[in-house]
Amino acid sequence: MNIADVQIVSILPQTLLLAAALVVFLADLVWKDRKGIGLLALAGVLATFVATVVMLAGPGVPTFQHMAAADRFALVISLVMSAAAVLAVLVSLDYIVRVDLPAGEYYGLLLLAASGMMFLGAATHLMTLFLSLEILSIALYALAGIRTTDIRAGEAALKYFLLGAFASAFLLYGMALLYGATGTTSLAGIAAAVPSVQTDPMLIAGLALLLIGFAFKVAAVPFHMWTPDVYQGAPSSVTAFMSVGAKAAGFAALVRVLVAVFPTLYAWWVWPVGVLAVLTMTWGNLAALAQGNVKRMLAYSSIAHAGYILVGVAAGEAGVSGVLFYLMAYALMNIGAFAVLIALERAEEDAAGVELERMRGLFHRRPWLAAAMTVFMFSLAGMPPLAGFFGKLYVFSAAVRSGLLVLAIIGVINSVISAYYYLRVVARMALAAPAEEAEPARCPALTIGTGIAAVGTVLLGIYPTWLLNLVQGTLAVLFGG
Amino acid sequence: MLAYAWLMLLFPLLGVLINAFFGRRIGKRAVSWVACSAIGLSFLVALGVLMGTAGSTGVEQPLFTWISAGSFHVEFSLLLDPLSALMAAVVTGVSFLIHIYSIGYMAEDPRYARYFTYLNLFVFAMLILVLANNYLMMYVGWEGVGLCSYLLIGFWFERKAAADAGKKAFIVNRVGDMGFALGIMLIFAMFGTLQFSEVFRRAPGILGPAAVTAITLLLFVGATGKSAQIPLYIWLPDAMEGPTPVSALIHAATMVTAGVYMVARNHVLFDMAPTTAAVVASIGAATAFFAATMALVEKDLKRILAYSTISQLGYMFLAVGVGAYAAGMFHLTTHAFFKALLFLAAGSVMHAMAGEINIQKLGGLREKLPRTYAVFAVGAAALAGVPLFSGFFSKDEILWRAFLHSPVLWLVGLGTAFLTAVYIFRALFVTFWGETRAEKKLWEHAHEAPAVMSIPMLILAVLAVIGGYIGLPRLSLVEGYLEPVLHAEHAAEAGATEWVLLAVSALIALGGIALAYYLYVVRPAVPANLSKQFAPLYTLLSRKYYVDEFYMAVVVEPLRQVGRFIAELFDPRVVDGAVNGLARLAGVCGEGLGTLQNGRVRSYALSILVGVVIILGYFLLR
Amino acid sequence: MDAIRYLLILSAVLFSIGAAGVLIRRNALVIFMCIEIMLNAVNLTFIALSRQLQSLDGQIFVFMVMAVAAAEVAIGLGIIVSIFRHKPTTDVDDVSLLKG
Amino acid sequence: MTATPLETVLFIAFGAVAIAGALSVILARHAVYSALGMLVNFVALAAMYIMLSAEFLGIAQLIVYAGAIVVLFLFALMLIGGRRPAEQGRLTGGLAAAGSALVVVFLAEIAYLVMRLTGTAGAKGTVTPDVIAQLGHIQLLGATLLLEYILPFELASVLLLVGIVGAVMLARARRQSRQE
Repeated sequence: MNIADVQIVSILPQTLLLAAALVVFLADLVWKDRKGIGLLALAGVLATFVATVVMLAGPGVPTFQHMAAADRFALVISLVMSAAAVLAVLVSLDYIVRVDLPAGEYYGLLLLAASGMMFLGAATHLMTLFLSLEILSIALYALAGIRTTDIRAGEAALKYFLLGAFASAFLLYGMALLYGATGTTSLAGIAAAVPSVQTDPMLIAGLALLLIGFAFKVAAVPFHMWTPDVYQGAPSSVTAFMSVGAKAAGFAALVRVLVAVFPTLYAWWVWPVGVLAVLTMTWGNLAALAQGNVKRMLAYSSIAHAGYILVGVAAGEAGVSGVLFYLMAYALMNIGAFAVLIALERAEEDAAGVELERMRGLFHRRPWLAAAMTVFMFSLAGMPPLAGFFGKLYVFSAAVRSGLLVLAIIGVINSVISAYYYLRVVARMALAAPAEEAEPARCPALTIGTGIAAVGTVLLGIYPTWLLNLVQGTLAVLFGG
Repeated sequence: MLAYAWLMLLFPLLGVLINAFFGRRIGKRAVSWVACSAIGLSFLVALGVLMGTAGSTGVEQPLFTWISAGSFHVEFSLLLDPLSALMAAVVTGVSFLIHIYSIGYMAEDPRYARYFTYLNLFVFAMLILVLANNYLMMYVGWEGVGLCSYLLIGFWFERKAAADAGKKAFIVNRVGDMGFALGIMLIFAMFGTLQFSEVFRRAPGILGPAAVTAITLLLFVGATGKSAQIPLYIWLPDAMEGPTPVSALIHAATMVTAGVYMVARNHVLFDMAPTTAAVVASIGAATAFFAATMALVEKDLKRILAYSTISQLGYMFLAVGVGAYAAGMFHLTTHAFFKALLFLAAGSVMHAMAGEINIQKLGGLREKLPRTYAVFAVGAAALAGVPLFSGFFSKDEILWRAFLHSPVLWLVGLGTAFLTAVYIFRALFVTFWGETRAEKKLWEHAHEAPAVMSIPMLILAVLAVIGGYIGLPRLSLVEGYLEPVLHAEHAAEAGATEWVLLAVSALIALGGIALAYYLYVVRPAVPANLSKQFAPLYTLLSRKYYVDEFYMAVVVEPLRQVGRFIAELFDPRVVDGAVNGLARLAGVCGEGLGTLQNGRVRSYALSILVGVVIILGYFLLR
Repeated sequence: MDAIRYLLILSAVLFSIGAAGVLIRRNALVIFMCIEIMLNAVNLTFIALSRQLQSLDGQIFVFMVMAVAAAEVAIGLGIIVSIFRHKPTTDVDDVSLLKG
Repeated sequence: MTATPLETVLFIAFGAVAIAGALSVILARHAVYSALGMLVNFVALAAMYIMLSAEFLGIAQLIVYAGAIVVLFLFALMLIGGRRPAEQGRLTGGLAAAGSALVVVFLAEIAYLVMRLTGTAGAKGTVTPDVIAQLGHIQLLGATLLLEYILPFELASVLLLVGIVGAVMLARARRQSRQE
């Protein structure tokens, strides 16, 4: 193992993001135009998106020693991340001017967080895994608190930070135990050693703590308690990005560790993951029912969606493609929903999110915006033929195929419950508008972002084949084999 | 003609797109032309297909590959066989007439274009459901009609009742869809494909008795949601909040029959599962009877028809439950004619009386609305099963097959037939006969509907009369037509018994009408006295057996409470209280509990630690 | 008891003390110190295991953890200072506007 | 891993000091004492690292943790905590009790794990203390870090960048740009 094993192309998307972040930081020093800096960031994420697509089409699996690999799994995660980042930058362009956020730091940290997420998806070594997780976490802690004029943003950042650091201590402990049990920190090495040590308590405990660490990142019950507060307190564009990005990154790591490294211990981890899935979707949905604030409702709904995805994780190898598909679908529909909230949000009063009552009459004032929101809500509720429906279909039918019928049943029941609160938003939009209501923001970038998300949500539903082909059999090449 | 079957889907889709994007610009006239001609053309294609598929066991016509990824392969293709062709023809035909009717009925509505967009979208979704060659496509259509139903029931969403009814329909339907979705997933897990032909071909080899019972039961749960059977029928009466043509189209003639169609489509599986078939037949019979009793005391004309729809759907499930799929489809067809007719006539009454729909505030309308009265009477006769009207033949076919299967089911069916005759003629007599009880101003303004509304009614009236002859017991056009698909076993020629039963049901129908005549025309005071004498029963019926209240108390409220509880659980006081309670219980810490303040971040960390300890413990002790 | 078990138990004890501190202290700074104690406990595990396994991986990991700790401290103190500007408190119980 | 009696005594002594330091972090009345307890803990650990033939990390521990991080904490304490010396109610009731109980269970779980350990099963590497002594710890670590672990090394630098930018952004007093 030496420097010659480095195929630098393997970390091309991440490097592009890092470079873009540096450009943004430098530009911020000399240039006070916040939109211009946003456009720079947009160029960066678009370049990353293109690079990812090109690499997906390319042959072979470039690796960076045994630290990271640009296998299909990693590239699909990169695709989700760069799509999420493109949308997040689009919805931010106008928003950060409106709520007065510092552009350089905002976009720079966003890009750095995105690169951390992509590294996490590509990591094939515990050390890369840990460091990229910390990059994305620390960047998100800072982004959550970026609205320093609002104490609630500070509170969100503090809660996220303290609990995140607490959870990552457990994760790190798990890594230490895995190292102790197998004598190596590379995932391939651990995977090779697992059959010979099988039920060594140190290995088992390491696996358990790793599961816990990632469960925190994806906001699984009972490690989810930070989620609603942080999502509500952070600026909406940040929430949009982190609800999608951090979740996808967490799931990427979880799937890679559980499914690729510990397949022989499937019987051990399937039930904890299954129970987490049940708790997570049920808790998230029930709590979302009671919310009067749409942003907070979406926070609980994101917990519920983590539960659905966990059903796919519990399905093991059969569920991997479903999980990836779901993550892409979720990225589109959730950022889309937040984009609509951003359009509605007024700078001062709505720092903690838009109340349900504010949705009133949107169909009359901005029919297209309301139509897009309807698409997102129906997709989140799992209506065919939208992206969310297929996501659920794939993860649940994977669970059925793996003999986890109970999980699928509970999942489907949950998605029925969820229809109730998503529908409430749609119904509210159809009511007559109160007269004194302020006009929702109009901004080309925001419109484009919402439009892309809506069209994507519909397209993934009526023609899912291309993405399905992409996510099929990603596991076969997990270690560049 | 079969090669052009895809046009059937294309026309409504074009209608949707044109009206959605340009509807507000091109004016009402153009909107109606677009919408109606889309469905009309679609109907013509459907007729061609109906003729083209006669005698064929079905052709699959692939349009494009929808999903193809690894082993998961779903074609978007049309399954054209007698069953789907008949259904498509009924759907497009009835829809076409209702589209025409809507031109008049919705003429004043400000959201005219949107209405027709939804209507076309509905037909499109319904055709996808009907023409699907695989479960996934069927499910998409299935949810699609549910969505359109939501949009159309809540069309006048300014009215809270309408918005609520839309929501209720959607959620209740989703409960049923949940069963359907799980059934589909099970099928996919066992077969690896979702294509009907493959599944049916391999079913006998793959499915054991338990598996086939599970799958069919799940599919039937889906059917109970869409087709408003016990226990999921509660959405349909409320769905009458939508515009009346919508009630006619969706909640009588087409969408609600999707469940029956789905069971018939899956008859191979249902034939393999006698337990499920028995459940289907019993639920069908029970629903038929139960809904008819509620219709007896209802005062809202449209709701009477809604209960009647539920009841008639019960008949259809009774039919498919006893294996008489062709009879079920036959009744589905005749019911589509006469129920659409009854709804349109009710709409015509509303149109004349400024929206008044309470039959106790109507009366005597036969002199003001003679045409409406006539067509309503035809529809009522068909529904009641008066001999020589269409409903007579189809209902009798079902009763006859039920009798062969189980006399108990037959008795329930017969009782329902009697109640049906009573309640529908009660509606007829109270609305159209006697002295008017309407407000004077309304009465004076009452007028017949324009031609655009009455012509569709007349056509439907004709169909409601003659529709039955296509399925005469001896002629059996429907059964023969569907034979290649459904392989209907020909019931033994029973001769005398069959004729006796025919006579019995005819007498029952006429007896019911006579009773209604006695109660509501000859001695109108009797019903009021009866309802006083049997007050508890009357209340029970008029409150619809308190089922809505039951669901509210047992399902909806607890869920909401749990949600609220979870949200509040981490309110500092509650956490503190709970934790303190635990601590006191454990006797760990006995002092200073009262003065403590709660730290939220720390209670979150506590929750993390709980998870850590449990998961780590599980892994170590396993 | 051989040395590795002793060291593993020692680090587990330190880790647990840190975790307990997170739960019982209300001062955000002290909670944060407790998290640092937890990280250090893991570091000790890594170095003990590294010695036992005769591999350098564990030590490199510790090196990385130090970098992570440094970055975390920077951000964490930044957040605490930024909240302090609105509300002169370091008590985490005083910071609970978001709930429900 | 065998240890001489002297080493054993030293291990136990440093271990005791580390535990004492950690305990004083969570029990000290004043946050400044907590910080000092943390310092004690860090120094004891540094000593143990050196005894475990990780000299470089021992030194780094002293510089990074005992030096920079503790100082940062003290600095922050002086900046914001100075006015409120005592934290009211250190051990706060039910939550603390429940938390401590859970922590004890967690510790028991790990202890159970360690007791059931049959000796780490992973293949032993070649980096024995003798090798380290021969080649020098810093050289060995440096070479590994920059050849084998170049990617994590770079990631660590990105991480520090994130930390710097984030901290500066959060801690600087923001002018309201609206008022400019």
